[in-house]
Amino acid sequence: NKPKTETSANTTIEESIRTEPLPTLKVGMMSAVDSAPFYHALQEGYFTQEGVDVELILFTNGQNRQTALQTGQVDGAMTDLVALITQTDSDFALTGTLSTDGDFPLLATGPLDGKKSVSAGTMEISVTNYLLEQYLAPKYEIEKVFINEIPARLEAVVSGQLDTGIFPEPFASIGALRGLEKIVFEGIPSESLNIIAFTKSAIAEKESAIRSFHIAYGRAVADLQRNPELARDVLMKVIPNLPPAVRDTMHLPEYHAPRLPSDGFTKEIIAWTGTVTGREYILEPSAMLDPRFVRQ
Amino acid sequence: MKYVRGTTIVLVLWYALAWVLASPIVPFPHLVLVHLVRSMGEGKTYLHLLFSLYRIFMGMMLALFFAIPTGMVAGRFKALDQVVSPVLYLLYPLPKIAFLPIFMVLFGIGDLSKIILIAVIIFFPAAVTIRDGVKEIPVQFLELARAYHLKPRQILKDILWPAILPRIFSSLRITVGISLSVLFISENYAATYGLGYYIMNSWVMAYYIGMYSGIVLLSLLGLGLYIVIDGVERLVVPQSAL
Amino acid sequence: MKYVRGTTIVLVLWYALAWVLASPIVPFPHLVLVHLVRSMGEGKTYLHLLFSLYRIFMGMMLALFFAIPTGMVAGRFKALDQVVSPVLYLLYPLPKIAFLPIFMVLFGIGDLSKIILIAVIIFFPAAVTIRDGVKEIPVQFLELARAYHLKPRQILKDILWPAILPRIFSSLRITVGISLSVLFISENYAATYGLGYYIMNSWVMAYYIGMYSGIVLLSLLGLGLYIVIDGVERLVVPQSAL
Amino acid sequence: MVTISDARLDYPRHIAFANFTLAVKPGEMVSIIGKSGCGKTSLLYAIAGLLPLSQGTLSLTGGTEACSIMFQQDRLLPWKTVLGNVLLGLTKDYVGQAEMLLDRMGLYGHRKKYPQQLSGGERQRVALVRSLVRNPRLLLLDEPLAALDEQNRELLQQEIKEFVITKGITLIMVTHSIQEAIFMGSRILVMQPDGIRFETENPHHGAKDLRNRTEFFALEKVLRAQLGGPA
Amino acid sequence: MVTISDARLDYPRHIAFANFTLAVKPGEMVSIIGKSGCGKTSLLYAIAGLLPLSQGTLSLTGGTEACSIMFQQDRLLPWKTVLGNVLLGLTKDYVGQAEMLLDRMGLYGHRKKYPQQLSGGERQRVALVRSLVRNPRLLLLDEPLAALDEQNRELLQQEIKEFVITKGITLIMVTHSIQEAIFMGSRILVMQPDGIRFETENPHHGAKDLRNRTEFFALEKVLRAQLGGPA
Ligand SMILES: Nc1ncnc2c1ncn2[C@@H]1O[C@H](COP(=O)(O)OP(=O)(O)OP(=O)(O)O)[C@@H](O)[C@H]1O
Ligand SMILES: Nc1ncnc2c1ncn2[C@@H]1O[C@H](COP(=O)(O)OP(=O)(O)OP(=O)(O)O)[C@@H](O)[C@H]1O
Ligand SMILES: [Mg+2]
Ligand SMILES: [Mg+2]
Repeated sequence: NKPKTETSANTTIEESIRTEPLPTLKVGMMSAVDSAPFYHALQEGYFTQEGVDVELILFTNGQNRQTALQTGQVDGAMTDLVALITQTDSDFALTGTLSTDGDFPLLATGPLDGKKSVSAGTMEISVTNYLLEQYLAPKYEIEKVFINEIPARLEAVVSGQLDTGIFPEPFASIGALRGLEKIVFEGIPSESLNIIAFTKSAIAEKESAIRSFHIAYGRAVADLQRNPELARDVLMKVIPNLPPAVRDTMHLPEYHAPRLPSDGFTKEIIAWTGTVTGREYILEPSAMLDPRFVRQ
Repeated sequence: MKYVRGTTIVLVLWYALAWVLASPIVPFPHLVLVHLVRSMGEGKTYLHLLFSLYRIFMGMMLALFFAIPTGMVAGRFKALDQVVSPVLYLLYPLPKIAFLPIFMVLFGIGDLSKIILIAVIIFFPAAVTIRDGVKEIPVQFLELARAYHLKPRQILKDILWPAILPRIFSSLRITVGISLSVLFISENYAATYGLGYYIMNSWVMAYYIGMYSGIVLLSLLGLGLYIVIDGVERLVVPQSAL
Repeated sequence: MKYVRGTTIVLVLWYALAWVLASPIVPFPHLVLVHLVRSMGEGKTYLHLLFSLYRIFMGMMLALFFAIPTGMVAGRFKALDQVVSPVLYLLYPLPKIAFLPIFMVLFGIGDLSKIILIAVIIFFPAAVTIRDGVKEIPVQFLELARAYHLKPRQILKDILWPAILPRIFSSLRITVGISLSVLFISENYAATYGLGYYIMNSWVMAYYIGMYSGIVLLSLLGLGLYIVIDGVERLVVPQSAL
Repeated sequence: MVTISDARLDYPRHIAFANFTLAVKPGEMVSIIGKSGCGKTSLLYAIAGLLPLSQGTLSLTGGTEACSIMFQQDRLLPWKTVLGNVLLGLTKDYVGQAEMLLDRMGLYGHRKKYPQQLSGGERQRVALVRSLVRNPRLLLLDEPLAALDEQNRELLQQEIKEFVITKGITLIMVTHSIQEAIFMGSRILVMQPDGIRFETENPHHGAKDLRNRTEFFALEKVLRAQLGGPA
Repeated sequence: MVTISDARLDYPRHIAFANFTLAVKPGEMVSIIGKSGCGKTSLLYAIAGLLPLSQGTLSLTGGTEACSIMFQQDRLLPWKTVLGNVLLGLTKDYVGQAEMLLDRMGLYGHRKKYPQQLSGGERQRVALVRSLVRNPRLLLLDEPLAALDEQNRELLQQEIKEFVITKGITLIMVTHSIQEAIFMGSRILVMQPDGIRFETENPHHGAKDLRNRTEFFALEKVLRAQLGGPA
């Protein structure tokens, strides 16, 4: 661990002299609260200071992001454990290196209390499906309806075709503006389901760049922990078309210093994924997680 | 016989692509076929097929039910065309997927909204094709109809309809292709059966072998529909063979 | 003039829908127009328009460049049709979106892959329309060509091409509509400009006013293209007016 | 039956005919001859109500409904059989008459064929039957027998004449054959783009032996002279 | 030039003609008459190589390349002007001859029109010019003047005859006019579905005053008798 001041001083001096450009890293982002530290780091110049030229590509569609990752169009991307598991099983060598912090409230037309069975919109092969069970299974019988497109899922709830649905922040807050009730379940999930994954080739060829990437992330998280308003500001800035009213109503997660899910939790998700897809995953967490970058 | 040849060509291209890319995103055909043959043992596969077939068939019927009269009226009556065509031109380019929420609100999340979505997507190309076809009917035949004082019903039955029948088959062929290739949009919500659902779901899992076997089924379903359409055309357009 | 009437009808329908649904998913037209007019002050709006126009234009040219010869060959030579048509029938129904991975690997995530995606989507309907058109060319004219010993080049130039020109315009109209309405697929990844990007981006954020103003622009872009196509057709098919 | 006065018909940049005045009494049979391009077809179109006059007036007893036109080109519908073409727009009641007429024109054996399977002369006869079978009060024929051999031609002239007279049909017929014009017409017009050049009654029209009469040849000579040099 | 022996041509369920044997020497002008539907058009198609014989042999000096056919229906391309239609498949070198021929047929003023703007007879003349302008060694004409008035008809017979003789073209011409057959043909055939019914040389073919000779009328009578009763 080099002292930060030294690193930044070095880069600024060197930049003016050397002609050799910084190593580059292309990372896919989603319009989710998870992305705040990354954009904050970019905005503050932390990436270049740490010696990596990062390009953040914002995807509006999870499937396209996943495809870009599979085809090596990006070095890494914000994804989730369920996707990581299915991909790894399908011979797409991906490695999770960093848990990110997201938030997935429910939206409902009214309180769910008193209902026996609840119809809920979610996506089938997705962490939202897992979360839905975690949130509701103890108290209700869940009737799942799979609607992949988030705006479509929202309308299904608004129009009363569904009792509730699960939505990532900041989208949940947009839905709340439509008069829906936002239900937040503190403490669920026990560990983060979202994760940054890099392709195997990126890990092999750009190890030091990825290391710098994580260090910069850590610095950004520290900033956000000190002042959560920074996260709101940067999200409002980088996510197109966010209604201003959402700025103060969105439910921010607690941003954590670089970390990875525990083996136990990962195994639980592997088992759960198997029940949803109907396939058996003989995977060890170590096959898809690489803790080298988050070790202090 | 000719379909065997066509299939062979497609297989060869597929092998070549798989070999060049050497990536799991294009699995080798034999792997997919093995998976496909195995899945044919499961009842689920047939349900996927049947659900998709049902939605496509209903969607196409619904679309043609409106597209044929619309196209005919616009092609035949200049005054009405002045109203109909601009409306078609304005609405055709709309991205139908963006209207998913509206379809859901209006028609629920069941089969009805899926069918209507398919119908709306193919209505426009069908209506435009038929309108253009009616406009190309030789003026001689329309004069003949006037000269022999045919009633509107007779003009429709004896002149317009037979004259555009080949166009209607042409637009059927176009719309079959479109509606199969957009199945994934309509079967992307609140579906548990359907080839579109199966393909997208496999894709989400990065389960490319499954995805490709769904695609092969879709392709064969399309081929089957095309063979039916071509056959029916030969039957009902008798003079075409002369 | 007729476009004003068409636009009015669309606006009336839109108002009615907005009023019936009373939901933000269908905002009232005037709200959208206000937003649109305001956004016309920004350079970005024109960039969205220009990028989409560029991609569509290139995609259509590319598609027609292959679809016209394919359709002509299939329509004219029975032996070749036996090979080409089954291949078309098998490939047409494929959900092109599922091939995004292949396009990305082969052509990256830049403009090239977007253009090729559009081209592939519209290649099939264009090729089928043109093939069907060539098949409908009256046998008299083909006999005439044989009787007067026209060389293949002359048959193409003097018989086939002018005979299917109206069909080519018809297929242009179909493909303009399709390619505009699928812009959202190709501009859904790694894009920062383009109406498809703008619409989808607004959609995923449930920003309906923005989405609709994008859609209005798309619709007007389509209308503009249609007016151009219809105008060019009147110019290059001189006998159509007689 | 038909009254046309001072009629003119313009195409863009071309005057089809002008200065045309004619009154046809019910039951009359008018033959029109004239050079190629002098406006004969256009005149029939105008009478049938298919083209509007640019000037002048035209009136028809019974309106255009009462009239039936046989076009110069056969205009058979390729998707209908011979019988189907003949019965275009008619009810099943006409099948008997249609088959009788087809038989008289030597086409009975062809009645189930499609037009593409017929010879030129056969197609023309089908088109002729199609215009006759609907028993119009006014029949307009545009060179109805041009594609026929001379024997068939004379036979069919006889058939048409009988049919028209028996049914009391008024006939206006364009032909290029002077002999045909004389045989068929109770009145004969020589038309020019700028009006009627020559007009004559044909008093021997009803005579059985018309073709062998000296009057026939005399009239032929007159008409030939009136037709003048080639266009 | 053309040798046909024991030829037969079948359509599905129909024999167009059978038993047809004919040898045409270079420079000959053969007129063919026959009843409607007796297979004349089919014969020309076979000679032009557009339909295969079902039986028998057919050979052409110079192959089908050397021959040019004028169809019974005009088959003008609607997307080409008159001049464009005439020059179909030809280079610019032919413009002069095309315009000369159009002029001789009274069509010069129409050369920039589209076919849809022409009268029936005008269309037919355009089709005729189109078949002449390419100076074929063998010219096949299928009722080329059927839509023309008698004056124009005689004039054009003369024009074609001159053109054909000057250029040394071999001509096979189908017509329904017996007089036309005599005037145009150095040999005249009466055709039947089952072969040639009657065949005669026309020794006076070259005579200037042919139309007024007694041989002309004698031959006409013979041919009329040979044509027999209507089909
Ligand atoms: N495609 C076809 N299928 C079946 N029969 C046909 C076909 N074409 C022509 N025929 C028949 O073959 C016979 C000869 O036709 P063809 O056109 O050669 O006659 P033609 O001598 O030229 O007659 P016309 O003087 O009326 O033009 C006719 O009886 C016709 O009905
Ligand atoms: N649509 C049109 N536009 C311009 N001119 C036309 C059009 N139709 C016909 N004409 C011209 O009008 C004139 C009369 O045409 P019409 O068809 O009435 O002649 P016609 O007497 O029937 O000749 P034919 O005996 O050759 O059939 C011709 O010179 C023709 O060129
Ligand atoms: Mg005429
Ligand atoms: Mg013939």
